[in-house]
Amino acid sequence: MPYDITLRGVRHTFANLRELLAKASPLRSGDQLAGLAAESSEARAIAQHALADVPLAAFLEDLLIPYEADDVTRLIVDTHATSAAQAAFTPIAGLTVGELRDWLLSDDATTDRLTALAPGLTPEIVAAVSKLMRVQDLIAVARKCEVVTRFRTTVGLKQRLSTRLQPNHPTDDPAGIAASILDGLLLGSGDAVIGINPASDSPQSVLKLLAMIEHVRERFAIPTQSCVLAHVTTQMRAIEQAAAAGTQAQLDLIFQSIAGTELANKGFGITLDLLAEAESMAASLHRNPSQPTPNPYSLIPNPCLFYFETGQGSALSAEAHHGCDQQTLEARAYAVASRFSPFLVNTVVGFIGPEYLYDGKQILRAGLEDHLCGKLLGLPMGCDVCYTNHAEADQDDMDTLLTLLGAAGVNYIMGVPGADDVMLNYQSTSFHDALYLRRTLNLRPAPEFEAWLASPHFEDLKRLGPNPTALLPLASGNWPTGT
Amino acid sequence: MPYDITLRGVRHTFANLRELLAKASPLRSGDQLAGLAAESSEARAIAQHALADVPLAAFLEDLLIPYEADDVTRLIVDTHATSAAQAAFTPIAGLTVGELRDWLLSDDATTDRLTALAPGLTPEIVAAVSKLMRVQDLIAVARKCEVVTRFRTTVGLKQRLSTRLQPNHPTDDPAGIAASILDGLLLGSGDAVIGINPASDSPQSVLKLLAMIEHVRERFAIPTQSCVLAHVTTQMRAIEQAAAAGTQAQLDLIFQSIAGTELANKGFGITLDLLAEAESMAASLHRNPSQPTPNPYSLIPNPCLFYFETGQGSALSAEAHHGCDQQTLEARAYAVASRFSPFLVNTVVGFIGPEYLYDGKQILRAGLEDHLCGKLLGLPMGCDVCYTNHAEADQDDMDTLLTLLGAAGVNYIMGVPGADDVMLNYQSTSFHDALYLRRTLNLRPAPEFEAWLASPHFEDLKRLGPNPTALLPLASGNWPTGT
Amino acid sequence: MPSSLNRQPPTTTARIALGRTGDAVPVAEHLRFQLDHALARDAVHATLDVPMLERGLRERGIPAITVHSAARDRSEYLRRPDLGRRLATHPGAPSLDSETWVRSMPAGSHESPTLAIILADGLSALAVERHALPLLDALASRIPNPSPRIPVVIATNARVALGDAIGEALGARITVMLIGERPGLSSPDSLGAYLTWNPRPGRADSERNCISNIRAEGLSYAEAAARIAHYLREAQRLHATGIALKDPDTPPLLGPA
Amino acid sequence: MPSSLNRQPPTTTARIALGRTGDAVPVAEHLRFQLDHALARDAVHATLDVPMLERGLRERGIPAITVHSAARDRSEYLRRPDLGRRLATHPGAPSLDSETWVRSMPAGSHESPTLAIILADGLSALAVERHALPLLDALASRIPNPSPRIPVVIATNARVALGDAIGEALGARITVMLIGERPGLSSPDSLGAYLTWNPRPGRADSERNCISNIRAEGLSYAEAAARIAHYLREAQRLHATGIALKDPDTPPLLGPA
Ligand code: B12
Ligand code: B12
Repeated sequence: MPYDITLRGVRHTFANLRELLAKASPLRSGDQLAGLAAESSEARAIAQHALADVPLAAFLEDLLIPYEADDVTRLIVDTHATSAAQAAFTPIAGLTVGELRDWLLSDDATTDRLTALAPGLTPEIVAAVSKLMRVQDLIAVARKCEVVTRFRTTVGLKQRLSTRLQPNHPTDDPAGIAASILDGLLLGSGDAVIGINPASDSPQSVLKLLAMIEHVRERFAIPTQSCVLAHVTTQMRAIEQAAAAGTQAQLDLIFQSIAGTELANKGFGITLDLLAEAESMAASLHRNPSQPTPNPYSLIPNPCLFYFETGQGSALSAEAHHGCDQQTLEARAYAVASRFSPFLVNTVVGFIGPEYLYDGKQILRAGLEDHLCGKLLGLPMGCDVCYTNHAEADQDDMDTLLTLLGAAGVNYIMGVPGADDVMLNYQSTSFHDALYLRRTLNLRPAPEFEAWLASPHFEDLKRLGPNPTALLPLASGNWPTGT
Repeated sequence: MPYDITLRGVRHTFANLRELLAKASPLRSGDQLAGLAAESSEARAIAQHALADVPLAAFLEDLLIPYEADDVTRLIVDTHATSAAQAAFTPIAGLTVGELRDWLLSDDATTDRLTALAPGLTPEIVAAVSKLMRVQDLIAVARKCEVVTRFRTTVGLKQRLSTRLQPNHPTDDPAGIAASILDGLLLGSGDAVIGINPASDSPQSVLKLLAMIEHVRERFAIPTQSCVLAHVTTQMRAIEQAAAAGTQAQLDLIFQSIAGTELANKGFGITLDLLAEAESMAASLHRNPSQPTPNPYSLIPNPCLFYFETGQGSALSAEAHHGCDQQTLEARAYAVASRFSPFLVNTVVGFIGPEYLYDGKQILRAGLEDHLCGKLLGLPMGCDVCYTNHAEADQDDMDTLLTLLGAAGVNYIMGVPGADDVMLNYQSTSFHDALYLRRTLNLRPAPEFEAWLASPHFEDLKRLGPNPTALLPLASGNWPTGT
Repeated sequence: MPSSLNRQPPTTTARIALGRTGDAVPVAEHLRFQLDHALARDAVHATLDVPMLERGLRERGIPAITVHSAARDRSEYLRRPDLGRRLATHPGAPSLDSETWVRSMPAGSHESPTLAIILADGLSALAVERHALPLLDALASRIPNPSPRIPVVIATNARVALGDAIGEALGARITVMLIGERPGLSSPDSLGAYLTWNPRPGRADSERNCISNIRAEGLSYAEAAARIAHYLREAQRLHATGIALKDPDTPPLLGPA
Repeated sequence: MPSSLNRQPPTTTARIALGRTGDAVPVAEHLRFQLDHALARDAVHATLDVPMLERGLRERGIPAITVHSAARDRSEYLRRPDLGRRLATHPGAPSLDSETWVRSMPAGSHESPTLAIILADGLSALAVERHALPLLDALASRIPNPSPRIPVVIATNARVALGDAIGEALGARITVMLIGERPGLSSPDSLGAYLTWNPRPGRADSERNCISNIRAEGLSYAEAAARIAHYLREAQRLHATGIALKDPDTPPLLGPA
C-alpha cells in the first residue's frame, strides 16, 4: 500500500509502510548497511511528515512481513485481535501516528492510561511513534510509564533503580566469579538479578553456577534472583539433568536472546514453542515466591520467569530482516517478550558493534527508543548501556546515556566490575555507575534489597572482606574448573 | 618546566604545562585546528596520566602565558596571592591534580567546603582537574556546588532552574520582540533575565529596548531583570545619553562577551579597566534592590550587575590563544568574570561553530566542563545549550546536554521561541525545553518568579492573549523601526 | 466584527504561539523544525554561483575580480577558518594586487582605491547570490564618490578577515565586505556587511563595524545601504572603524515613522 | 602470621576492589581505563601478519592457502559485515576451490577433506597471531585423523560466516574456524573457535558451536583443543553442529580437580 505526502509543492511517495518506517528512522549505520536508510536528512524529514499522517489502523493491514511468512507477525496480529487488545486499542483507533505522539506527550496520558493502553499497541505502532520523537520526548513519555515485576524483589517502581550483577569470567572460574559477586554486592549491586554469562555451554556448568548463586543468596538472605545466560536449550537440559538426578535446578529466571523475526529467532536456535516449553519447565520449579495475582502495579502477570535480551541489529546480522529497519524489528522482538510475561527485558544496546550502531550518538538514541518502546508495550525494560572497542564511543557516551535512562525511569542497568566485562569483551556500566545514578537522580534500590542493605546480613557479608572464596559453597573441586 | 611520566616502561615528556594541558584535553576540533591536540587517544591518555601527577603548586609557577604579556594572567596570579585566596588554597596546596579530582568527588567535598574552596582555585587548576573527569564526574561535582545570586529574583538555588528569555528580532522590531516576550512569559520563561541581542549597534536603540522591558516588567509586576546585549561601549554610551537627557537608563544588567586572554579581549574591544568603568556606571543606577550584604548563599557579593558570555574557541578565532587549548582559555575567561561578581555567566557552548566544537559530542562535553569549571570558581553559571547549522548536531544532542545540565544543577538556560533564534541564526533551547527539564528533574523557577506565576499579575498577562502589541508602552513610532 | 488580531501581518518570524502538548511542541511544529534543519544544513554546503555574480556586475558596468581563499572546498572551509582568512597561493590561483585592479579598469588611473567592496560567500552563498547586487544598487547613489574606480571583488570560501588581505592587496583605505551569515533555521540567506578601515591582516574585529541581517525579513536594502553610507562617512571623518563608531541613533534612512 | 589473602594469585582479571571516592572510581583506575581503551581500539585496526602465520604453518609442514574476504580493508571490514562473510572476487584475489587445495598438497588425493581449519583475523589479528598455531599444535594429537590432508586456510578481514564459503569451496564436511574475538579492555587477544557441520553460505549461527575466550587468562590451548575434539567427535556422530550439541559436562581434558 503506497503512502504519499506533498510538501512545499512536491509529492513524495513511499511504496509501503516498511519503506516509510525505514526512511523515517533516525540515522543509524545498520539501516545504511541494509540499504534502507533515507539518503539525506531532508528525505528523512519528509518521510517523518508522511509517517505522521498514517492512521494507526494501517499498521494492522499493511503488514511489514507477511502473516504466512513469519510467526512473529502472526503473534502480533493474533494478539491484537483478542478482545482485551481491541478494548485497549479502541480509544486510539482513530488516531494517526502524529496524533498518537501528541497524545502520549499530553497530560492526558497519565501512568494509568498508559498502562491501560499497552495491550492495544503493536510493535510497529510504537516504533513508528518513537521515530517522531526527540530525545526529550522519548524520556518524557517513558518516565510516565510504570511497569513493575515481582519475584523476590520488586523491580520497576518509580524513583527506584535496580541492577543486574554480571560477574562474568573467561573460564567460569568459581573463585573469580565469587570475587566479582562479592564486590558487586558490597557496592549495592544485584537487586534485579545475579546473572552470569557462562563461557562454557554445558548443562552441568549451568547447574553449578546456579547452585553457587543459591548458596550465596541463602547464606546471606539476599533478596534477589539467579540466572545463567546459556542458550535456553542448555538451561532446559540442566533442569532435566537435575530432575533426572533427583534434585531440582536452582534456576530462578530462564534466559534467552530474542529477535523480531521468525528467521532471526531461528538463527538464535529458538522458536516460540521452544520458549513456551522452557517457560513451563521453569514454572514447574515454583521458585517465584511473590503473590501470583493480582499484581497491583503492572501488566505483567506472575509468575515472571523470563529474562530476555534484545538489541538492534541482530536480525540484520542474521540476514533475517526482511527489508525492515532495525529499530522496528527491535520493537517486534518485544512482542515475543510480551508473550511470556518476562521478569526482565534488557536491550543490550551497543553490544554488537558499529556496523549497527555506529557511535555514541546512535547508541544513545537507540537505547532511549528501545526503553520507551518496550515500556509502552508494557515490558519491564532495563538497558545494558554499553559499547565495544570497535565502536566510536567512550565512557562519556555511557555516562550520558546512563543519566538519560535514569531520567527516563529505566527499571535496571548492568553492574559489571569496573564496567569491563572480561569475558564478553565490551564495556558496560559499573557498580559505581549505578551508585552515581542513584545519588544524582535520587533513585533507590528495590525496596526488599534496600531493606537488606540495612540489615545484619549485609554486615555479615561485609565481614567477608577480602576473602571472596568464602562465598563458595564447597571445595572448588566440585566446580567447573578454569585453567 | 618539563613534565614526564613513565608508563609501561616508556618515558613521555611534555615541554611545559601549556603543552601538557593541551594534550590531556578531551578531543575537540578547535585544538586540532590550533595544532595542539594529542595525536591519538593513547597519547591523550598518557598526557592525562602525567597531568594527574602534577602538584597544584606548579600552576602558580609554570604560567601558561607570561605575567608580563597578559593582563588575565596578572589578574589570576595577583588574585591568588591575596590572603583570602591563600587561606582558601591552603587545604589543597599539597595535592596533585589527580588527588584534587578524587577529593572533589569524595563525600568530604560538601557544598559548603566547595564554596569555601572557590577563591583558592585558579582557572588553570579547574581546567586541569576537569580534564581528568568523565561526564558523570563533571555532573556529580557540579551538582554539589551552589552559587546563588540575587537581583529581583534569586537565581541558582538547588532544585531550581531559571531561564533567560531571549526575544531577538532581525530588525529590533518592537512588536515582534513583544510577541516573543509575551510568548515566553506565558510559558514561564524569563526569571533569570529578559535579554535582547539588538541587531542595531546604536545607544538609543539600547535605551528604547530597555524601556520596553521596563514597561512590561512594571505593568505586570514581573520579578526579573533586563539586559540589552550590545557592545559594552554602546551600553555605556546609552547610560551617558540618558543621563545627558536628564533621565536614567533602565538598565539592570550590563552585558559583555569576554575571553581568556588580554589579546582576545582586545579583539572584543574591551579591557579590564573598561569593564570596571562599565560596572561603576551600572552601579550608579542603583537598580539591584536586593540586600547588598551579606549574601547568605554564595560567594557573589552584591550588587551583581554583570551578565557575561563566554564560549570555547573565541580566543583561537581571534588568533589570540598563545598556544593554549581552548578549554583552559575558557576557564581563564571565568577569572575575568570573577573579578566583577556577575549576576549571570553564560557559556554559549555550541555558538561559534564546528571548527571549535565539531559535533554534538564535543558540544556536550564542553558544556559540562564549562559549567563545572565556572561553578568551582564560584560563578553563577548558565549555559546556552546550542548549535549552528554548520555543526554536526541536532535537537537530540541539545535534549541530551539540556538534561545532563539539569542533573548537574545549571543555574539557568536560554528560552528562545521554538529554539530558533531568527536573528543570531542558531538553535538554542526553547521555552518548552525549560518546561520539559523542570518537570523531568523536578526543578522550579526562581522563588520570586514562581510566586509571580501564581499571582493575579500573571493572570492579567494571560488576558493579553494574542495581542502582544498591547505590551508596548507607546506608539511604535517612538521605537527604532524595522523595515 | 470579528477580531482583526489574527489578520495582522506577523510581526516576527520567530516560532511563537506553537501550542503545547504536555511540555512538548505539537508534532506539526516538530516536523517543520526537522525539515527546516535539513534544509539549513544544505545551505551551508552550497557553492557560490560566481558566473552569475560576474554577469550581474558586468551588466552594471562594473569589472569584477574573482579570488579564492586558501580553503580549497566547502568542507575544508568549514574546518579551517584560518585558511578562509588567507588568499589562495597555490599555482594557478588568481592573484590580486593593485596592478590587477588597475589593469582591470577600462581607463586606468594609478591611484589606490579609497573603497573596495567584496562580495563573499561566507557561510551562505545564497545570501550573496540573492542580496549582494540589489544592495550594491541601493548603495550606488549613497557612496561618497560613486565611480567605476571602486573595485568589486568576488571571494569564495571567505571569512570576514579575508577582506583584510584583499583590501591590503588593493591598497584600499576601507573595505565593505558583503558576506553570507551562517544560515538560520528560518533564514538561509542572511547577509552581513563588515566595514574595515585601513584593512590589513591582523585587524581585530573590534576594529570593524557590522551591519547584519540584511534580507527580506530583516534589514531592507535601502536601510542597509543607508547605514553603510553612515559608517563610511564616519570612518572617513575619524580615520577608523570599530567600537569607536556606533550605529546612528535613528535609522538614517527611515527615521521615526 | 599475616593473612595470606592478599598474596593469593588473583582469581579474576575483572576490575574488582577498585575503591571509591564518593561514588566514583579513584583517579588511578580512571586513567588506567582510559589508556586501556585507547589500546584496545588500536587492536581492532591491526592487520594480520599473514607471512608470519604462513611461515609458522610451513615450519609445521602444513601447506597454507591464504584468502581474503570481499572487504578490502579494516575500515570497510568494520562497516560491512556482509562483505566480511563473502570471499573476495575482484580480479587478482586468490581463488579457492577443492582444486586449489588438492594442488596445494604435496601428493594429492582427490577426496574432499573431512575437516578444514581456518585461521581468521576477525576482530583481533593479534589473537590469531598469538594463539592459532599453539592451539593447532595442541589440536594435532587430538584430531580423529591427523594427516596433512586437513587444509589450513588463512583468511583476512573475515567474519565467522566466511568459513561457510571456504568450507563449501573446499568441499569440507566440517570447518573449525579460529577467529579473533573482538578485543576487550583487558584482553586484546582473545580467540574463538567456531565449528560448522556441512558448511555452506546461509548457515545460521544456531547450526554452529562455539568455544570462546582462548587466551592466557582464559581457556588454555589444551583445554580448548580437548573441547574442539569433543565437538568434532559429536558432530561426526550426529552429522550436525549447533544447539543440539553441548559442551561436555565435565571439561574433557581436566575433569574435576
Ligand atoms: C557479539 C556476540 C553475539 C551477538 C552476535 C551478533 C554479531 N553480529 O556479532 C549476539 C548478541 C546476537 C549474540 C547472540 C548469542 N550469543 Co553470543 N557472543 C558474542 C560475543 C560477545 C562476541 C563474538 C565475536 O567477537 N565474534 C567474532 C566476530 C569476528 O564474529 P562475527 O562473524 O562478526 O559474528 C558472529 C559471531 O559472533 C557469532 N556468534 C555470536 N554468538 C554466538 C554464539 C554461538 C553459540 C555461536 C555458534 C555463534 C555466535 O554470530 C555472529 C554472526 O554470525 C561472544 C563472546 C566472545 N568473547 O567472543 C558471545 C558468545 C560467542 N555468545 C554466546 C552465546 C551463548 C550466545 C547466545 C546463544 C545467547 C542466547 N542464549 O541466546 C546467542 C545466540 C547465538 C546464536 N546462536 O545466534 C556465548 C557462546 C557460549 C558457548 N560456548 O557456546 C559467547 C561465548 C558469550 C557467552 N559466554 O555467553 N552473541
Ligand atoms: C558568530 C558570531 C560571533 C562570534 C564570532 C566568532 C566566530 N569565529 O565566528 C563571537 C561569539 C565571538 C561574537 C562576538 C561578538 N559579537 Co557577534 N555575532 C556572530 C553571529 C552570530 C554570526 C556571524 C557570522 O555568521 N559571520 C559570518 C562568517 C562567515 O564570518 P567569520 O569570518 O566566520 O566570523 C567573523 C565574524 O562573525 C566576526 N564578528 C562576529 N561578531 C561580530 C561583531 C562585530 C561588531 C564585528 C565587527 C564582527 C563580528 O567575527 C568573526 C571572526 O572574525 C552574528 C549574527 C549574524 N546573524 O550574523 C553576530 C553579530 C555580528 N555579533 C554581534 C555582536 C554585538 C558581538 C559582540 C560585540 C558582543 C559583545 N557585546 O561582546 C562580540 C564581540 C565581537 C568582536 N568585536 O569581536 C552583533 C553585531 C551588532 C552590530 N550591528 O554591531 C551581531 C549582528 C549579533 C547581534 N545582533 O548581537 N560574535
